[in-house]
Amino acid sequence: MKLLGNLNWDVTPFSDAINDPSTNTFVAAGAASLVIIGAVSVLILLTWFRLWRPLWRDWLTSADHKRIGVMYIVLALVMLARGVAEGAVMRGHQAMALNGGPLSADHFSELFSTHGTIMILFVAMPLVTGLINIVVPLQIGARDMAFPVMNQVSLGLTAAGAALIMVSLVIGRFETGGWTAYPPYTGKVFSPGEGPDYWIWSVVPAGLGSMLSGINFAVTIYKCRAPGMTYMRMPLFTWTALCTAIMMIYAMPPVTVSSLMLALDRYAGFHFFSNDLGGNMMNYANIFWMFGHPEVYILVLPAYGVWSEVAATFSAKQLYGYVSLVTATMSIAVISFTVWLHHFFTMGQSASVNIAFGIATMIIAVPTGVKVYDWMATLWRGRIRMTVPVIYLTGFFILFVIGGLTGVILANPTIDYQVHNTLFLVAHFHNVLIPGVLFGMLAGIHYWFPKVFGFRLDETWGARAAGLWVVGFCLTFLPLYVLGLMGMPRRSPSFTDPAYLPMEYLAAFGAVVILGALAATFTTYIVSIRHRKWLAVPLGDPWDGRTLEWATPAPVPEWNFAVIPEVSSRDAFALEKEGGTPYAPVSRYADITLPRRTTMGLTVCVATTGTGFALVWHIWWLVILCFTGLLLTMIARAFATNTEQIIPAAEVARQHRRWLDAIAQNTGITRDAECTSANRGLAAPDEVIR
Amino acid sequence: MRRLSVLTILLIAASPAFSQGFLTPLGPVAEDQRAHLIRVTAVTMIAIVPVLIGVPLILWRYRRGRGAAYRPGFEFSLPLEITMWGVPTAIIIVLGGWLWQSTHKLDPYRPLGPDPLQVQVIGLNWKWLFLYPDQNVASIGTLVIPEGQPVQLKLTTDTVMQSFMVPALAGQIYAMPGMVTDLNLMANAEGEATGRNTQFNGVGFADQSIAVRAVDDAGWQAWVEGAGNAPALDSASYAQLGRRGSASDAASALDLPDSRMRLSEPDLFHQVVSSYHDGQPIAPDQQPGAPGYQPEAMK
Amino acid sequence: MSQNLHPGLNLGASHGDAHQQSELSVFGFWVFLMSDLITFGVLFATYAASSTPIAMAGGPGPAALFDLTSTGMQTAFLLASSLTCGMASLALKYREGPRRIALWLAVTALLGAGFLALELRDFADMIAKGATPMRSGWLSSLYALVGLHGLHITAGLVWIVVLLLLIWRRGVTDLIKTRLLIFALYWHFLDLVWIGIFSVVFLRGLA
Amino acid sequence: MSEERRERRSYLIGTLLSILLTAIAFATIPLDLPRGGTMLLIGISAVLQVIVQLRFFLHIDLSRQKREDLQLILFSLLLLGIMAGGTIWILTNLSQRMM
Ligand code: HEA
Ligand code: HEA
Ligand code: CUA
Ligand SMILES: [Cu+2]
Repeated sequence: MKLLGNLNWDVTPFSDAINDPSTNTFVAAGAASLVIIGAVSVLILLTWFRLWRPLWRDWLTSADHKRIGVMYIVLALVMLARGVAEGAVMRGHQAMALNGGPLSADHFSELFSTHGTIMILFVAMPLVTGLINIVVPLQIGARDMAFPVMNQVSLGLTAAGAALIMVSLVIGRFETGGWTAYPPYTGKVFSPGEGPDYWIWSVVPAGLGSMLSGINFAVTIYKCRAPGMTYMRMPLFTWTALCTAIMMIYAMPPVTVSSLMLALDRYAGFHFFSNDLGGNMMNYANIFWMFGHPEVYILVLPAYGVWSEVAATFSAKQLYGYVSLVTATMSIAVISFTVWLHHFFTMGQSASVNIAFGIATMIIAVPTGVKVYDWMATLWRGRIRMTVPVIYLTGFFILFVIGGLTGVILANPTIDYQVHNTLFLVAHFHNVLIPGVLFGMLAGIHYWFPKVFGFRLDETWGARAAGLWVVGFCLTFLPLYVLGLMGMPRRSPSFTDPAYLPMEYLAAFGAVVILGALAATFTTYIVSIRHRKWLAVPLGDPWDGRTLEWATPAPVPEWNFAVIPEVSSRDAFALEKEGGTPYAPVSRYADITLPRRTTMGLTVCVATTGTGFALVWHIWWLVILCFTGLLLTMIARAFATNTEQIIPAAEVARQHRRWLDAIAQNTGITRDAECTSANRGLAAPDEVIR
Repeated sequence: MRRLSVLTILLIAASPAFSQGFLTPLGPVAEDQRAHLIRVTAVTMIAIVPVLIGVPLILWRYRRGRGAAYRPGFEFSLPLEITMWGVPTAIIIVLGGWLWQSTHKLDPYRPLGPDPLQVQVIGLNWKWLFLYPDQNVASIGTLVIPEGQPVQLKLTTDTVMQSFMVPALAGQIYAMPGMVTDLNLMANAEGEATGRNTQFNGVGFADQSIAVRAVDDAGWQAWVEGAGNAPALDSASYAQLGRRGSASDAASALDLPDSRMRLSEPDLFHQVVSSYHDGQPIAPDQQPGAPGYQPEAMK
Repeated sequence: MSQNLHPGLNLGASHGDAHQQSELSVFGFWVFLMSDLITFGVLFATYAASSTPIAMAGGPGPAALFDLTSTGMQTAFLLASSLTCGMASLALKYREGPRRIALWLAVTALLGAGFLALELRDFADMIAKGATPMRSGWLSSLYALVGLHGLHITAGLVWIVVLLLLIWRRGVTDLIKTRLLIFALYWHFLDLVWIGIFSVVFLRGLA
Repeated sequence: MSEERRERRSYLIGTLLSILLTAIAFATIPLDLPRGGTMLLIGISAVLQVIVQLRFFLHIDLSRQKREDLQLILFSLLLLGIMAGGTIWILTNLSQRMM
């Protein structure tokens, strides 16, 4: 028996680069070195700045929903850096790919496969999950998630999947059949290597983690709302989070099942999707998209929620059409389970089947349109401040409707027969994913950042970044529509038609602009951290917010609310500020029970990564070891006692009173000074209409 | 309607660049598909253009400090609600109707006329093999069809899933091992076009294109007859085709003067399809297109 | 709110917080079961779509493999275990003291183990007839569906052991009451899935 | 005490009904009815037994306290129906057109 399974030195890109030096192998070796250098320098920096203890105490073992949310977003950022770099490399390669190109076809296919998998499951998904984690308990007046420890475990599972993808850069190769990983191509016969196994064991834990997150969010929103917070008083972001959670609960099982079926085919010789002995590869596409389609709405719904909050806050108005927005959100969530076949209109089923799913797909345009119009009506007759989130909102409006339009075009089987599997489709989904999901998340992060960290983000750099994103996006992806209509297939490592070149050059140039945008985004964070004193908003309400989360100090204490608020209307905080008694003193404080720190999530993360890695390389003893460890951890948790800590009432009172005092001593600012250092997070009433 | 014609003009102006796409169609199916694209785009504009125009206007007019009307409590208006839900619904009803009608009309399984020319298509890694059972002709990587006559393709693969598309003639359809899908198409005029596999299937994916020629009657007869003394496609040469490589790789391996072969086993297509249904497992070295393929005939 | 919020739950009068937490857990577990239901649903649909001669690929079919007597006995075991599991809930609700609860739980576990043993014997018989999961697409989906249910039962057995250990170490605390209640949901749910399996797989296969 | 007896009775009733419905379902096989009829009987008794177990074992009923659980179950069944039904529809349609 081989102790290390299929592992040996030859599986690293370094040995490739030594044995066969070329641009192709150097790019791979360079990427692997970057991962190693990155990991090592993080370790060194942590040691240098003596951050191990705080990292361990305050973050890795914390069960606080805000910190878990932040960790999700940091994970997303790390993965994003890789995803964007891969996108840029792909565009660069394709611009030179007339009859060839610098990278090998194999390498290019690894790139789009990791890029797609990473962007969907390890960038967009953690961004969404992280933001929901941070915001929802605050918006509904809860102390934490319903299941704080499970929350940690979800993060651990997602991180395990991400870790495995990162490992695949250094040890061995990733899968080459795209983020959809269709068999039989990814089956053992056609892909005998470890690639598809890496894909499987990254996707399965991430899927499980998201399913658990969904349960957590849904139960939190169902059961942990503050008194008086009826469903129809919930902020819109919470509504979208609820619908997303429900979709996570029902849409994640299919991908877990289809990936595990693929694993059974590969590892145990089953015949679910094989060519021979009655396998049925069409069922893979079918099950995968039962997850895949709802997945994209899982991503976009919370972004819709961000737009609702941003539009209302920055136009200083009530949200227009609350009931319509809620109805539309729920309809999108439910209908999205009835459309999955539009991803394989061209598989050969009868016209009636295609028609049913095509029309169901188109129907989604109606509620989506209603939402777009509702946000416009919210801005109408408001007093709009052109802050960074509103710049993103503008980009969203203009670009997303184009992406939506091309979605509706794709929903027509007649046309889809022509543009399916072409760059037209690639342009469509980047056109909804980037202006829809990522702009939404960027806007949401800018909006809620001060709540979590106590200081605002720099507006100047923020605006520069936002501008570059919009321009870069247009340059990179609009040309792909043209290429798609010209018939250029997606996933092409090279092409022979010189007519593609102009558009390819344009797109490559756009990718450069996008890299600039990414740099500007990171600069925003660095500049803001440098100027954090100047940007500090400790009083907690920098934007004249309307919902409950703004009625807390910034950063928010671990227990969120000194006393759980009583809610009597929508936009509860805005109403208080208008006529009631915001920041009212509290007469009686009570002890607060919070979950204790725990290493549960971390243990699950390590054990799962180990199991996955061992499975990829067939190191059976390690599989058994890690998996047993995983099981024992869970069983041991059942015996754990003393899982809670108590914050004494006196401590709560002390902090709360100090905050109230600071507010009493501050006069606040009007919205004109919102982006200056005068903004300490207290909103003064606006001047009367001129 | 004006917008529609503007769009058409724009598209036609760009047509040299679109020479291989369905925007310069060579047959009725692609023509209909292009028309449908333009129709759908135009109608959708009713809902989209207001956003494109309205958003900048609103942002400008109601920016803070300009002192335009301010109604912070505006949160509902019945007429507005009815418009917001009504207009998109109406558009979708119209689009849905068209979708219904055009999807039935352009069902790829529907022959485009009586007695279509039969062509069998086998997808291999990384080439397409065309069999003309009635003419006893086989052709690798080149599809020749008579102009003005309906053609019915029957597709399968002898490797992974692929997707066959000739944009200028008709849309794509998947082809899968052990299964048969249909695609009907027709060329209106003589001409040339490119087709390909669009479903990623490995390192040779980009090479898997085909030359399509629609020829007149004389050209067709000549092409068919010319195959009479070409090398024969039998199980031995077919096994060679199953190896990984492009159409030209295969042609040179088999010493072909051009893409044509003589189809000596008219039943080849069905043999390929049923090889996946004989209840026997297919070992990796017997699976055409697999990296370890070692055809028995050549061992 | 009354004590009857969830039958079987008897947390006593003075446990506001515990009650709240237990309601969260129970509801959360319901939601998890619904997610699990989708998992089974996907496998059911796969199985149904694979019940064709093509997917059987010339291998053995239902008539050659299924043994109604065994299926019937498995059904009986599972149903009986549902009843005993219910008795454990009742003991939890109305009796102080752990003995009865532990007893009923142990009986449930034995019945579950009996079910599992029969199922494994059936699998062994099938494999002996050459009907391995590698023989055909249909058999793959059969083993996946039935096997996943069997795995759930196995997990349930481990769970019972953990519960018994907990009761032995700690007595019947509030926390353990909630966990027992959740376990009961799980066990009854598995019985529901089994109804689907014997109807869709075994009876339909022989009809 | 009487409440306990009532609940115990409910478990027993549930078990008896389940046995009955299982027996009906299993009896269809040796009875050798026409295939359609057999399937119908099996289907009906399965659905009934699911309802019986939900009612008597899982204590789901129409009362107010249980409404949330019931709604959850119904919604899940809706999605299950869409997914499983859709899958069967799609795959049978495909295999009819591909052979
Ligand atoms: C969320 C999803 C997402 C995102 C953001 C992107 C971003 C990019 N993608 Fe793509 N892409 C996919 C999802 C995504 N992609 C998928 C699913 C596929 C299909 C894979 C397959 O074929 O299987 C694909 C495939 C794909 C291809 C292959 C096309 C083909 O098949 O031929 C290419 C080629 O160039 C490409 C390019 C790019 C580029 C240049 C970027 C970027 O460079 C664009 C710029 C990046 C952003 C706009 C992100 C901005 C966000 C932030 C900066 C967040 C900051 C975070 C905080 C503040 C916390 N993508
Ligand atoms: C966040 C992600 C996201 C979102 C929101 C959408 C939104 C939509 N998508 Fe997209 N889609 C993807 C991500 C997304 N998609 C991805 C990742 C893929 C490909 C994956 C792969 O293959 O790798 C894909 C693929 C895809 C296909 C498959 C194509 C193919 O493979 O051939 C189709 C086909 O119907 C489709 C349709 C739609 C439609 C109709 C919408 C609608 O929801 C859009 C609705 C919005 C609008 C219409 C605009 C606003 C509305 C108005 C202003 C008012 C009214 C408008 C009308 C009445 C028309 N999408
Ligand atoms: Cu594909 Cu049948
Ligand atoms: Cu979709």
